[in-house]
Formats: sequence, structure tokens, C-alpha cells
Amino acid sequence: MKLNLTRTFWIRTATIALILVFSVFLFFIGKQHTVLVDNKAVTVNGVELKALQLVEVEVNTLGSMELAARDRDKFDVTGQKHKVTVIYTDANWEEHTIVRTFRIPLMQDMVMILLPALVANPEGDQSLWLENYELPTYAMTAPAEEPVVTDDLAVLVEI
Amino acid sequence: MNENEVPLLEMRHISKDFFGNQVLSDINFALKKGEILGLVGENGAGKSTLMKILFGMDEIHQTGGYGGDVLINGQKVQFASPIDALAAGIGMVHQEFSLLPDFTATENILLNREPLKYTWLSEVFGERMNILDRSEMEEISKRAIARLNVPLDSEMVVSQMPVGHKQFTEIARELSKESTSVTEGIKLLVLDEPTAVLSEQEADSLLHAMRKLSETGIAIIFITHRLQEILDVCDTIMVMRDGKIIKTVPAEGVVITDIARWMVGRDVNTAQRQAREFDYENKPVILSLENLWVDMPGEVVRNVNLNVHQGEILGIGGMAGQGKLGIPNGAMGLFPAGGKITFEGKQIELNNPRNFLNAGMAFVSEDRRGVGLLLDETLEWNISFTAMQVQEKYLKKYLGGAIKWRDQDAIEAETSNYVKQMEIRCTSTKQKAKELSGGNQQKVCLAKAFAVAPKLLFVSEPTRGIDIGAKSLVLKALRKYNEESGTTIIMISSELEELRAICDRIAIISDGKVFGILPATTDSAQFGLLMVGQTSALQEGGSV
Amino acid sequence: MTLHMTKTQKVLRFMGNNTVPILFLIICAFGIPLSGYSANYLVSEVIVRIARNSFLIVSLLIPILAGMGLNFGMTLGAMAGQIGLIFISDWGIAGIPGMLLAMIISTPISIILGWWCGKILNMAKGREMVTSYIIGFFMNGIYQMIVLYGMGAIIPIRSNALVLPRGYGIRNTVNLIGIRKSLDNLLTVRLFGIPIPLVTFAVIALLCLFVLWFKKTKLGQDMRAVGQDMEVARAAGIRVEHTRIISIIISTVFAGYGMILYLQNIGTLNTYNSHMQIGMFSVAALLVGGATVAKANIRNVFLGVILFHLMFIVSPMAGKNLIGQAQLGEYFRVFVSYGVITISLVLYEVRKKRDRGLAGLVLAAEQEETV
Amino acid sequence: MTIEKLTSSVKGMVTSFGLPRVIIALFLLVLFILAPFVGVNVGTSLSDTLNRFGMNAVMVLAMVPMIHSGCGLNFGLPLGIIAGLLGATISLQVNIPGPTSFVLAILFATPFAVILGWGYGQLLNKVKGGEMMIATYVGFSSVAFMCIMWLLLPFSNPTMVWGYSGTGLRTTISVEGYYLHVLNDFLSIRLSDHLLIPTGMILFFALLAFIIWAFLHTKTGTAMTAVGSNPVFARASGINVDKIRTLSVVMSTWLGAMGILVYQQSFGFIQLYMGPFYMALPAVSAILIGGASVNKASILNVVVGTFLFQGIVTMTPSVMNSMIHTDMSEVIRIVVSNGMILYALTRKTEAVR
Repeated sequence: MKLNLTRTFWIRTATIALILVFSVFLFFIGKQHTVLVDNKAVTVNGVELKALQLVEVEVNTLGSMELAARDRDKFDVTGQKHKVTVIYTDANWEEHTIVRTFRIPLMQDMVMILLPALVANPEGDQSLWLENYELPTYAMTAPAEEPVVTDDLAVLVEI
Repeated sequence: MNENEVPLLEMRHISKDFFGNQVLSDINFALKKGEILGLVGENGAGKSTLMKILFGMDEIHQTGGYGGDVLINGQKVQFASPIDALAAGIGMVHQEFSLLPDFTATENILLNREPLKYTWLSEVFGERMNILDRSEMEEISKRAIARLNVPLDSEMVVSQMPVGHKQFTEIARELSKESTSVTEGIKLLVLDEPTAVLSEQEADSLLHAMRKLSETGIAIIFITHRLQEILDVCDTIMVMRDGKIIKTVPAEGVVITDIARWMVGRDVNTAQRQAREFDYENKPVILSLENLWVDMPGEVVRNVNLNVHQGEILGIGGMAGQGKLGIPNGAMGLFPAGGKITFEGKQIELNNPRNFLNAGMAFVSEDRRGVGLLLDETLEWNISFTAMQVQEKYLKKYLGGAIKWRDQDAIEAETSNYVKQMEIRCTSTKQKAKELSGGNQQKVCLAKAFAVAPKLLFVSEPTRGIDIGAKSLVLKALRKYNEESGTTIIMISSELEELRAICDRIAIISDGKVFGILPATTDSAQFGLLMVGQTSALQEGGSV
Repeated sequence: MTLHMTKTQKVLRFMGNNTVPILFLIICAFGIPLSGYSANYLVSEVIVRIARNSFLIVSLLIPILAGMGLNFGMTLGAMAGQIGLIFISDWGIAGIPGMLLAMIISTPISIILGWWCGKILNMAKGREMVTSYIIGFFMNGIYQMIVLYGMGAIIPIRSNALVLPRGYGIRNTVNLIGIRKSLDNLLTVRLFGIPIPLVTFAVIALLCLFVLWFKKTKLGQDMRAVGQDMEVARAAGIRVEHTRIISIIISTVFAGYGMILYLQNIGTLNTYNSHMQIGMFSVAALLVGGATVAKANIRNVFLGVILFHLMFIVSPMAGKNLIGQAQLGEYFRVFVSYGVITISLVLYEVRKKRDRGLAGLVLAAEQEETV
Repeated sequence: MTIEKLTSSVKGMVTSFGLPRVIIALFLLVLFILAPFVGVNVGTSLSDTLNRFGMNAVMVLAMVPMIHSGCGLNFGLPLGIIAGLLGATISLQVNIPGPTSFVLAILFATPFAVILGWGYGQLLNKVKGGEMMIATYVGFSSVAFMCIMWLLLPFSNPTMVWGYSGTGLRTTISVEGYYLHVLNDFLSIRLSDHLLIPTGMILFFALLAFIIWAFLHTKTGTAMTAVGSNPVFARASGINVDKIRTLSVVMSTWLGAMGILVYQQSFGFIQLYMGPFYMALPAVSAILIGGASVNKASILNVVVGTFLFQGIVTMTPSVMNSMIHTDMSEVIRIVVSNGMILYALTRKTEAVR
């Protein structure tokens, strides 16, 4: 087929390109990540950091939650850039608030914020207190095969 | 008009054959700007083929083109398709309406030529996403209608229009084709029997409109069977017969009888006359039709009264679309019909073919492939089927008639008998009907009818689409059958000469009614007059 | 020429032309009191269903415009929409961006399927409906081949929540938690305590406006022409086959979008069933609204959704209160859905015949005048 | 014979037989050849195929009369099946155990088949040209209607009704003790451990097929073929087209009823409610695979088609499973059967009517 470099051709090509760019954009802003917040003792750069007694955490404006020592919880977010707010009381009963922004790698489904590390390095690089997290792959005992019902009659009466 | 002017359209030495069958030979004529040419001729005279050549229809190209030249404004042209012809400013209005029923006149007039308003979506999805410019459309169509000078409502939906307005819509569509950068405005208009469906008043206003158009410089080729209209409106009359131009004369001073004679008057010896003396008047009436109406699309019968005498061969002729085909089809119950039919003194209930078959009538349809044959079945089936179903022939009965088994041997014997008798060319009696040639298919249809041994036989267009050799065989077979078994035959044909060759008398149908019945020996000019709707001075040939 | 009609004849004709909606009004009139549901509940349910289903039903309109009858092949679009949803679920794209992305993914699939379907239907002129119906079944096989055997094996799907434990194939149900009601909940207004998903309605209104606008375009006009008489349209130079294919493509693409809209409301995808039912229910609803095989408009869509789903909501409860078995009502509504399609198809064919017979009546009347 | 001659004659055979059919037949052949190599017992497969052939052949035969009279493919087969189900349930209700119950089922099913078929035929006569779509939906809506009826009809045989409520029929009812395997076991021949020929069932099919064959050789049968071949011709020959069509629909419906009874006695259960819903499609595609078209079909088409179709249905799961450990048979069945119907619907020559 001869390629016709007409005006319509360029407009169509541009439209398709635009849609593709838009899709990538949608991918970036729509990608869902789970942010785990973890309040356990950790070792960062050879320094052992103790868990905090009680800490209040909020990611973006999704509502704050309180974590006691050794607690872990999660936030579901979309997009890459986020803000975390941590409010904690130190040994002197002084209340501190740390607000940090962080980026989640695009293809990373889960990240974990290590709260003691964040508190210890409020100005430090995010790599100090944010680590990528993969779901542990359990040695599964052969999962029960799920029957696949391809016959649409089964649900015909259940709409 | 200037005599030295280059003619708008000129045809030089046009000839055309369909696989050796010469349908047009040496056609020469010229048409000037603003001239109205009346083109007359019997069905099959070559008018439509000539027009197809002018328009560059596919049919012509696929059958090997044509000989001679077509010149427009002195320039030789050869249109690849009707679209090209339209672009060159030639428009045609066909007899069959090409209109969309739920569209308004305007929408139909501008179908696929609508002026558009730009929308940005068209940049991406192509120009069909532009929206119609309704007000512009309205303007164009009103302008076209104004040129016609007829009372046509541009916003009326076609399905609600009277027939005449549909015709006007068609013509307005051609007129609306104005000059643009790619196409030229309409210069030549071909009207194929535009008045056939019109009332007298409507026809008058159309003729008036034609005059007006010609005054604006549009040339018109006017094809019609109504000769008076030709005399009323045309500048020149051209008569065609058997693919040749018989006469091209100025309309002034010509009388209808002349035209009729030119149309039908062929050399008597072209068709073999087999005239016989048959005294039908003293034979009893076997079939009578009273106030018969038939709703057969394109062949409407309105009010036919006809008496058929025992043993005669009655011909029914007339122009296409006048209703002659509707008579046998309605009488046999294939199309909705009303009125009264009496056969051998008994009235027969209409709309059920079985009644007619039981009474002893049979019908050979003009639509061989559609009605006449089981194309996918063997000759045996085709020939024996009707007789088997109606008269229980070729059946073996078991259990006191409870089981009626097909008797293969009897069917085979009967079929080979007919194959021999009628000289049907086939490989075996088991050959499929669709594999036979047209002439042999027709013979099978006749054999099927003969197998029921009817007292009366309707034969509709028995020679349509078959070659000359087969034609005379078929006609001979009919005559022989009539003479040997005394069967009354009613033969319907578009070819007058064929009717005159074997019939005793001929009824001419016009506008769905019997226009006159004349003995077959009558001069053909008389028939010509009847066919074009002129009441003849001679009104003999028995009761109508 | 028209036959004169008396007033009673006119009423009878109106009844005859609107048999199905009238029948449904009667069913609903009996069913609603029997079910014992409150008006408030019914209204809110019906509103949910208008939001959920009308986009899908509107997608049927354009092939009807082009004279191709009810496009049972809209299931192809639904499949494309579902494939889009499976991908975004796997990639973890949520909310409105997820829906939009699913639509973008579904579009080329719909276009290819629609083009193929249109091609086949052009080969089966005169029996488009039964053919499109079988195309739906055939494509279901291909869809299963891709989704049940291809996905996870050839087409990379990572999420364990989607893939069957055996390592390939998508599970029976896919949880669409990421996009669940994301459009419906974007902006909700409560009227008399009934939540109304404004954005969804706005999208549907936009589609309806598009359809109305589309009828005014050249393409829309061409489709109307093709729908009335293919030969006349062809003689006028309209590309008949091409136009028919485009109408099926548009329908398929919209059906895909409609399916995404439908499933964002439901929130779970029945991977192997959702698309098959949706064709039947959409067609039934449109017919209930008074549409025929040859004529349908937006009014039919909304009347149809309301009447059909009212019946759907009330019949199990009505069955339970009447006979004591909810099961009965469920079977009843399945029966009614199929029955209504049957009746509509039969009435359409019978009417077509009746109109043909009308010419004969006119002729007979004319004859009596002259005799 | 030269190579060109051979290829041209093969080409001729392929075109006359239809490419899809050739592909399907070759596919089945390949499956049978592969079977022993992947450890599938050919005897068992053959026996299974024969059994399924017997179970389904009568339902495929039910397509023949309607195709012959030009009513198209009988997508409304569920209606006939419903007549059969009514016969079966009433027979069980009468509660006469043993083979007699099968005869009773046939007797009870017949009037229903005739009445339903007559009504269905009348309907189809009103909608000439649109039969197939309407037939489909007549089938569907009648199944849905019967769902209601199965709940409401006053059956009381405890083997049939739901135990806990005492009313309403179960979804599946065992025919054990009634007519389980009455035909299968009749004169059955055991050739080896794996190969069992269900003679009775095949004989029953042969009997019905013979009746249809004989019928098509009578006067009325000839008329039926003519009506299907060219209804206008038939009308012009004095045939009452509507009556013949109705007769063909009644015959098809009755054969459908017989088909489901044969199926049940082999399968062992009566499947009610949505059971008959999609039963038309396999039967339709089977006869098309056998070489029938939308308006032409013969007994040979039935035999060949049912064998090919059921052969594929039995062979694909076992062979495929042993080869690639994936059961794609269901998908293959859907694609093959519906693809075949699509192929038949889009044939130009057949689209004339």
C-alpha cells in the first residue's frame, strides 16, 4: 500500500500518538501501590534502631492511624509521588512531626516505610527508610484447583 | 437552431452483440442542445441496450464492449461506469424508482451528494463525519424542483407521495446535479417510460416540464410507449426495431398509425406463419375470467374480462409492465387475485393453485428458475412432481393406499419418454435441472405441464431467453400438443410475431385491462396501435 | 393511497405497534404491589440500573440504523472491554485512570472484532441476526482460548489474584476493587434519599447526544440509506458493505465501553459469563422499550431499561409472595426476557408480511370502486 | 494416474465435501492415530465414540425434516426435548419400573411433541424467512417456561421431587430402576475389555432413520423435499406449503423428544430446568459437519456428522490431556461447532433463500 502523506494521515498519526502518550500518563497516575508502614526495630547502617512506643502515621490525606510498637499497617495509593506525615513523642514527651515526600518506583507494587529509620533520619535519603517489599512466596502446598465454570447458564438466573 | 452547431450527443455506427447474438447494428444519430428525441420501439428492439452503452454500464463491458463511437460535444468518450456518465452531465431516470421510502424528497434528490458542514471530528475519522447542511440541501432541491415547475413538496417522505411525485423526485435528482469542479451540470436527460405510472394529469405536467427543460438547453431522450405523448412533446422521433433504426423523422406531420407501423411492421416471412382456420366461435367457452384483478408487482392486472373457447390457442400480448403476465399468475393463484373465474361451467376458488390443477389446468411460468423448476433436483423429479402430487401418478400403493411409495421405474420411463419426444439434451434423466441450458429447461417445464395432461394450459413467455432453434421447437411442440390432444392453450408473450405465428386470436393487454382482441391474421399495425394504447377502429375477434 | 382508519382502528393499531411495552406495563403493575417493595427502594434500584445498563443498550442503536437488526455480536465488544479490565487489574491501575486505560485497550480489540464481524455479516445478508448470534458463541470460544489458556502462559499476567493456581488462565471471578464504582462515586447527589451518580449519567447523556448528532452526519445519513435499501444506496455510489462494517465497528466499540461502565458498577467480573448474558439482556431491554428490529431510538432505550429492570427487580419477591418460592420469580424473569425477544421478533416478521399484503388490499378497494 | 490428475481430483473432492469438513475429518483421524502413542486406549475411545454417537444421533436426525422442508436449521430443538422430558417425567410418575417405562415415556411424549410441534410449525409459517432466529428464541423461552412448570406441576414420585419440600422436581433425576440402559444393553456386543457396542441404541437410531428415509420416498416426503428446494415451485404444483412445513416441524419435534429419551437411557439421568438450553447447537453443528447445508440434508449427513462431531468430543479431551496436560477440548468443541454453523450461514449459494 502506498503511504499517502496527506494532512489527514498526519492528523491521524498524531491522534494515535497522543492517545498512546495519554495511556502512559494514565498508567503513571493510575498505578496502584501499597505503602506498608512498619514500626519494628530495624538496623540501618549498622545502627540498631528501636521501635517507637506509639506513632501516628498518615500517607497523603488518607486518614491517620496509630501504631504501637511492632505494629504494621498499610495504605493504598495511586501514583508515584506521595507525602508521609509522622507524629511521634520522643523520650522527653515532646511531640515531633515529620513530613516527607517520597517516590515509589513505577512497577513496585509494595513499599515499606520503616518508621524508626525515618524518625532517626528525618532528613536522610528515602532509601534509608523506604524499602521495596515483595510478598513472601510461601512454599505452597499444592493449591486446590479452582474449577472454571465456562458455562454461562449457571449464573443466568442470578443476575 | 444553428444547423452547423456541433451536436451535444452523437452516436456513430454503434453495434453490439451478446455472444454472437446481434442486438444492435449500425446505429447513427445526433442530438442537439435542447432537442427532445422520442425513442420508440417494441420490447427487445434494442432501446435499453443503446442506453446502457451510452451510460457505460458494467453489463456492456462484461459482455465484450461495443462497436462504434459515442461523441459528446464532438469529443469521443467511453464511460467506464454510470458514475462517469453522470459526471459528464448525462442523467437517466429509470422506469423502476430508485428512491428510499423513508427519506424526504430532498434527501432522495441529494442522496450521496449532500452538501456538508465541517466538523473537527472529520479530521480524524474522515469526511463522512461532517454533518449534513440541511438548509443548503433544501435550497438545492427547491431550485431543482423549481426548474421542473411542478408542485412537489421537498419535505414530503417518499413513501407517502403519489406515484407522480416520486417520478418528479427522480427527475429533480438529475436536475440537481449542477456544475462543480469535478462534474458538469446536467446536459442530457434520458427518461425511460416516465409516464407509464402517471395519471393523465400528472403526465401532462411532466410533458410541460420537459418542454421547459428543453428551453433551458437540456437535451432529452424520451422513451415511451404512449405515442401521443411523443407527438405532443418531441422534436424528433426515432423508431427502432430489431436492433436497427427504422426511421428518424421530425415529429411534425407524423401520425400515430405511421409510428405504430414502423414499430411492429417487420417482414412477414421472418416468422413462420402457421395460420390455420379455427372456428372458435362455435366452440363452447371453457374458461371465463370476470373482473379479474391481480396484485403482481410490476404486472398489475386491474379488470380483465376474457372468454376462452375450447381447443383454441389464445395469445395474450402487450407491452412489458402492462399486466399480461399477471393474468396467468393470478389465475393460477400464485399472486393475490380477486374476481371470478369459471372453468367448464364451475366457478373456481381463487388464490389456491391446487384448485386450478385439480380442475385440469396447468401453467408454465415465465419465471423458469424461480417458479418452473426444482433447480437442485433431477429431471425425473421436475417432470413427474406435479403429476405425482396432483393426480397420484407414478405411485405404488401399499396397505390399501396408506403408503404411497414413489415408483422410481415409472418416473424414469415417463421422463425418458419426454426426453426423447421433446429432444431434451441431457446426460441422463438424473441430471440436475440447473445444469441444463435455458431452452432445455423450458422443454422440461413444458414436459412437466404435459405430464398432468391438462385440459387447458397457460404458457407464459415460453421463448424468453432461449435461442432461435429451441424457440421454434418449443412453439412447434405447443402447436402439436394442441392439435393432438385438443388442449386449449393460452400463450402469453411479449413477441407479437411469435403470437401471430401460432395463435388463433390475440388479446392485447394495456394498463391491466384487455384493450382489444383480434384474429391473429390481422395486420400487425393494428396490434401495434392496440399495444401503445390506441383504440383501434377495428374491434372484431369475438366478445371481449 | 391510504386506507381510511377509524378511531378504534387507530387505537388497535397503536396497541399492536406497542404490544411489548404495554405487556410489560401490565406485568409491572401486577408485580410491584405483589413484591411489597417500597417506592423509594424501587426508584433507587432502577436508577442504579439505568446508570449500569443504558450505555450498553445504546450501543445497539447504530446497527439498527444501518438495517442490520439487533447486533447480538455486541458480546464481542463486551469481551474486548473485559480483556481491557483484566489488563488494568493485573497492572494495578485504579480509579478513573484505570477505566480510561481499559477503554483505550479495548478500542483496538473492538475495532478488529467489529470489522471481522461486519465482514461475516456482509456474507450473510438477510440473516444478520442469527449470524451475529452465532458469531457471539464462536468468539466466546476464541475468548476462552485466549483468557483461559493464553493468559499467564503466552500473554504475561503477573498477579496471583488473577491467574488460576495452575499457573495460567484467569480465575472465574476477578475482583475489580480498584475501579469499583469509581465513576459512580465521583459525584453523587442525593434526591429524596436516593443517590444519583451524576457523572455516570453525564457520560450516558453525552453518548445519547453523540448518537443524535451522529444521525445528522453524512455517515449517519448513509447508514439510514443503506438500512432502507442497499441497492438504491449502492446505485447512488454509497459504499454499502463498508458502511455496514463501520456500523458494526461503532457498535462493538461502544459495547466495550458500556461493558467497562457496567462492570465498574458491579465491581466483580465473571470472566467467562458476564459477556454472554449482557447481549441477551441488552437486546431484551431495548425491545421492551418498544424498539423493533428495524426501528429504535433513545426513548426506547430508557423506557426499556426502566420497564425491563423493574420486572427483573420485583419478580423474585413477587414470586415468593405469590407462590412462596423466590426461585419461581427468577425463572419467570428469565422466561420473560426470552419471551419478549421471541414476541418482538415474531411481531416484526408478521408486520413485515402484513405491510406487503396491504398493497393487495388497496388494489381490491380500487377494483370495487371501478366495478 | 498422474500427479496433476490426482491433485485435481483431490481438489474436486475437497470442494464437493467442503474444506471445513475435510479439516475436521483429518483432525479426527490424526487424533485416532496419535491416541496409542500417548497411551490412550483406542478401543475405549472407539467404544465411547460409538456410545455418544448412539446417544446423540437421534437428536441430529431431528434436524432432517425441517431442513428438508426449508425451515432451516432447527435451533428450536429444545421444544422437542421438552416434549421428551414431559414424557419421561410422566412415565416415572406412573411408576412402572423396568423397560416398560421407556415405552411409556415414548407414548406420553408423543402427544406433547405433536401439539407443541404443531403450534411451533404454525408460528414458523407466520415468519417465513426469519425462522432460525425465532426458532432459537422459541427454544429458549420454552425452556425457561418449563423451568417454572417443573416447580409447579404436581409430580409426587419421591425419586423425582426435592426431598425437603416435597414439591418441585429435582434438577437431575436418575432413571435407574426405570429405563437405564434399556437400549444400550439390548443385544450389546462386547468385543474386548474396552470395546463395547451398544447395539440396541444404534438399532433404535437405525429404525428411526429408516422411517425418515422411507418417508422421504413417499408422496408426502417428495412434496416435503420440493417445498424445501423451491417453495414457489411446490405451491405452483398445488402443494399446501404451510401444511407440509407444519408436518416437518411436528416430525422434527417428535424426533427431538425421542432423541432426549435415548440420551437419557444411556446417560442415566433426566436433566431438567436449564438442561436442554443449549442442546440444539451441538446437533445443528453435527449435521452441518456431516455435509448438510441450510436447506439440504440426508441421513448420511446425520451419520457422518454425528460420528465426526462426537468423535472429536470424545477424543480431544483424552488425547490432548495426555499430550499437553491441558484440557482444551471444551474450547475446541465451541470453536469447531459454532465455526461450522457460521460457515454454513455464510455460504453464498445457500444465502439465496
